[in-house]
Amino acid sequence: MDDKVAVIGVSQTKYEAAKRKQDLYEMIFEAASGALNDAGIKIGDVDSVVLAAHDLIDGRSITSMLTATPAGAYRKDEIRLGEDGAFAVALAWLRLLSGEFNASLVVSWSKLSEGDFDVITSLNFDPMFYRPFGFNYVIAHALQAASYMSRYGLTEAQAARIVVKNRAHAVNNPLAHLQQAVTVDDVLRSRLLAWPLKELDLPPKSDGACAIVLATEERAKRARDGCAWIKGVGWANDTYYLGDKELWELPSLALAAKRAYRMAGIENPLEQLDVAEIYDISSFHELMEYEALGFCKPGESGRLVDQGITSMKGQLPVNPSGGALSSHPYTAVGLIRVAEAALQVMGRAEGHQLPGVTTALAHGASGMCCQSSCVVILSK
Amino acid sequence: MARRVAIVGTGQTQYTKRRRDVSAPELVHEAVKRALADAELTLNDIDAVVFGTAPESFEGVNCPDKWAADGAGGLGKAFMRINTGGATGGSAALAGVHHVASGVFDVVLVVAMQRVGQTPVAQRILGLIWDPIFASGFALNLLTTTAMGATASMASFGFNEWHMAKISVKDHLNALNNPYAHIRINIGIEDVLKSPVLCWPLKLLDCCPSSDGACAVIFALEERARRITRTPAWVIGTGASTIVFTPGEGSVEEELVGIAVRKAYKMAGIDHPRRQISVVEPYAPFSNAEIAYYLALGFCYEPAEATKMVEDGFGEMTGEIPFSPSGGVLCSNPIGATALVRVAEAALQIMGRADKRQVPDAKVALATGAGGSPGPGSATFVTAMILAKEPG
Amino acid sequence: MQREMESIEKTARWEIPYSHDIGETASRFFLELRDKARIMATKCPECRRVFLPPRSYCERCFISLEGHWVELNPEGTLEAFTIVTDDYSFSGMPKPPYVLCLVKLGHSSTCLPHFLLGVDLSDPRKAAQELKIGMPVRVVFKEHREARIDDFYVELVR
Amino acid sequence: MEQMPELIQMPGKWDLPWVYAAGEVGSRYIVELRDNARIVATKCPKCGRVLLPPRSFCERCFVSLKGHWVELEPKGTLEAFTIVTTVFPEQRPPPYIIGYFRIGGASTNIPHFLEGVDLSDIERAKSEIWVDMPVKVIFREQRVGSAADFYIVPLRD
Repeated sequence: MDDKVAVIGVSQTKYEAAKRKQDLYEMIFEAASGALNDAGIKIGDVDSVVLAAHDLIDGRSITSMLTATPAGAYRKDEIRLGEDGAFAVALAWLRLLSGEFNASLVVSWSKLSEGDFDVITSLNFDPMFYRPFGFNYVIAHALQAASYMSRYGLTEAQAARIVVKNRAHAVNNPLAHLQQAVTVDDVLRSRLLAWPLKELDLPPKSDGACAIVLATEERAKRARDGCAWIKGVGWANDTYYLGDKELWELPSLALAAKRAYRMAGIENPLEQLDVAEIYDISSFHELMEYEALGFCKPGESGRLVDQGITSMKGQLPVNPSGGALSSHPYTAVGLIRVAEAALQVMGRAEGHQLPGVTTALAHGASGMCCQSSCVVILSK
Repeated sequence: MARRVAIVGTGQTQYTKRRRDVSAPELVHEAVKRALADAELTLNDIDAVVFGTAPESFEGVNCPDKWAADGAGGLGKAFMRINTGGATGGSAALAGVHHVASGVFDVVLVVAMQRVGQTPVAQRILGLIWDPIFASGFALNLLTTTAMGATASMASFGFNEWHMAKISVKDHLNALNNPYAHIRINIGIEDVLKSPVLCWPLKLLDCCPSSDGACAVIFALEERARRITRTPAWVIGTGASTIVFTPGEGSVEEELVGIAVRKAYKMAGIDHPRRQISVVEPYAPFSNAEIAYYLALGFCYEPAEATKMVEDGFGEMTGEIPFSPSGGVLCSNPIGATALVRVAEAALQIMGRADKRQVPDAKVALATGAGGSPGPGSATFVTAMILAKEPG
Repeated sequence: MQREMESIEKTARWEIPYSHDIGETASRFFLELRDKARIMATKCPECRRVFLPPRSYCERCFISLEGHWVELNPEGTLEAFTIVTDDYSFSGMPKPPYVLCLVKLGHSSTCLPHFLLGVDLSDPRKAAQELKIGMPVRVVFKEHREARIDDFYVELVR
Repeated sequence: MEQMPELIQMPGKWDLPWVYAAGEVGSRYIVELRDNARIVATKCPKCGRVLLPPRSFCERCFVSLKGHWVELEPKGTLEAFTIVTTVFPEQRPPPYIIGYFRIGGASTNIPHFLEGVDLSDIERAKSEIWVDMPVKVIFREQRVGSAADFYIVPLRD
């Protein structure tokens, strides 16, 4: 998949708790029109629009009926996924490779201030066997985190160090929702929600939108501010019932990474990747993801974080933007990871730019407990 | 398209008011198993799965795709969920084509499912699709909105309730030949005209039912397709478009359907649709819709001509270009799957396997999908896919 | 319009009732539970895995499991747990703190979620340290059963 | 375990609260309506279309419309309609008329009920309303900050 499709423009809104001055549509328009500006192209140059949005997150029963046009879909060949935003990148990439399209907007958003996230995510669980027990985003991921902890003897303090790292990174990202650094103690002392997850182990609830422009080779080579080539994409789905899984593993991510790595020719990710932007569903999940992504062997993530290997100055910095633990417009998270990875590759991440980035990884996840994962590898 | 793609198998469930004997994942599984059997493939042959389902508020489970993924054969596969309202099945089919045409996947399963019987207030849910601030409180739902569109097109096309009834009678007659159809009743024009008025001019028999059902379609790369079946249905044209209008905003049907269909025609090399297309499976959930299609699909040039074509029986099984040999959306409507059913039925026509509803010598078939609904700032989605006996 | 415009909001509530069709396989499970106080699972004749909740198909072998029922011993092991300490105000939920767990019953290959009773939760963090994966648990059937998953409860075997 | 004695339905319920933000543009529309009994819309500086309800962007030209306000005359035409004769849950009892209206020369239509038509005889009512019929906006005395702070009636000479 060498140099066929590239990210040529990126735009994000500020992430914050509640955008009252913007309705959902204006927030989306800000990101979509911003991405076109960033790419130096006009809406007329776009022939594909791929969106990722969830009806229940948006509080609109077929949300794209109302949100497609602020995302640039008027009279375009547009499609909407009910997945995390990274999957929209995957589909846009397929569409561009098919030869039918030249330039695609990819847009995703959430305005979590408009609904009740805990109740909404409780409805992801089947009504017979799981919903009677009140599972939701927090509780399901707590169950998974606890299972991982007990499997490998990890400590809550090690997970807390992920929060400390990502929140410290967010200080340098002016778009981040939470921009205050925290300490291990802050995390450990924050309110216990569902053991072992405390308030600061989990992402905030954010409003925000992200858009990128993907283009085929010919157009990408003319891009004004450089581009980030897509070198590999992989996505995979795991089983639904939590009780069917080895909860301490993330098989969908391991499979997705394997596929993306094979395509991109990556054999040793820790050596070959310069930066990773991954969906830190919780602090514990970032650790689990290191293992699924092959940054270390199963159970060794604690060492990675203890040695600072994934901090800004480490061998493989993870989430220099601050990650989802700092900004969490739910559906858009994976697209933001792709956007941030692209910015790193293009050398345009400003305050949180890493030196000499050639190859970057981005990860998004859909469903509860990482049921589906998508991995995108970008390169100079 | 960078690579040739064909449909090599389809599977449908019996469409019915309510499937009490299966859960949502089991209903999906039923269609997938049938499609695999139809193509004589196993799950190991499938490289990726595209899943379609429309508003989760029908099922009562958020992200029902994740629940049903196991039944769809999605374990460990590349899997994604598409939702474009009523166009979902059509959009999912296009995504399936792009999966294969990209060169990344060889054989891709597309499956769409809907159950509408899980809540007694489906129509109220359909009232929640418009803008919550500016369009709520005015009793907007799909019936009222379609009825308003119908009065507007009656004014521009010059058709009346009799013309709508004639379309309905034709679709119901066709459905008698389709074992999967939900509504299988023999009716006459008087029956339609005398059925209860819901929102004038729409009467009960002008309207689609809500159905439970699932449909699966398998797409394959040329080399694989030729090995799987002797009668692949080649995808020769695709298109989609999203437009915004409010009811009464002029002759929008043409623009609405036109952009997607014209793109598909261009790709397929169709410049005389009336001569080149053998059969159409349109997304026409209300009896007024087919009349507008005659114009939008380029089968005539004036609105008044379309009305005349209804009188001449243009879309009947014995007419010039049969519309909805399956009985169409008027007789089976598993919402998020409906547009994929159009693709599956069009494929059956091309593969020569539509049994009693087969159009003789069908060479080129058009399937459309439509989702969303007009309203303030509100988008409508249209999909089009052209299938043919020859790869083109 | 120079002055700061007030921000208008509109509140709404979606209250939607459902009657979920759970299908023949799950119905069979719940009827056996209600009428005979038995926990039934399905078993894949190919890969031999035993599914609880029961499935009508094996998602790996992709074959029907119709008729392949096995009864499970109502005892098992604790496989995963969390202690919920925040109040999510779901209707019908116990007041926090409570233990939510995955248990493996009988010879099942998969786990079932349930509340875990019989744990001292006066100090949730301490309770978390004392609970160990692999601890034995047992099913206690309620007297009055309504064909629901909470027709029984799960408790630690002391 | 041979026959299936009964199929179970599991009851469920969604109860989802929402707080939708109207944003600056939507808020201004509502506030003008409520406080000044005025209907305002946004106008695209590029294509000249007037959008009602006002939007913060033009979906065709893809430019921001913030600050591009126009006031509309409170009268217009009926562009599409239906007479509802069936009961929809949580809606008013039938019969009633819903229409799409073009107000004050806007380029888009808004949904509303058409009041002031005698519906005691539906057949007669059908002949008394038509596409393009002139209508006028009547502002309610008590305005609460909602899109229904006015109603629409036929404009009779």
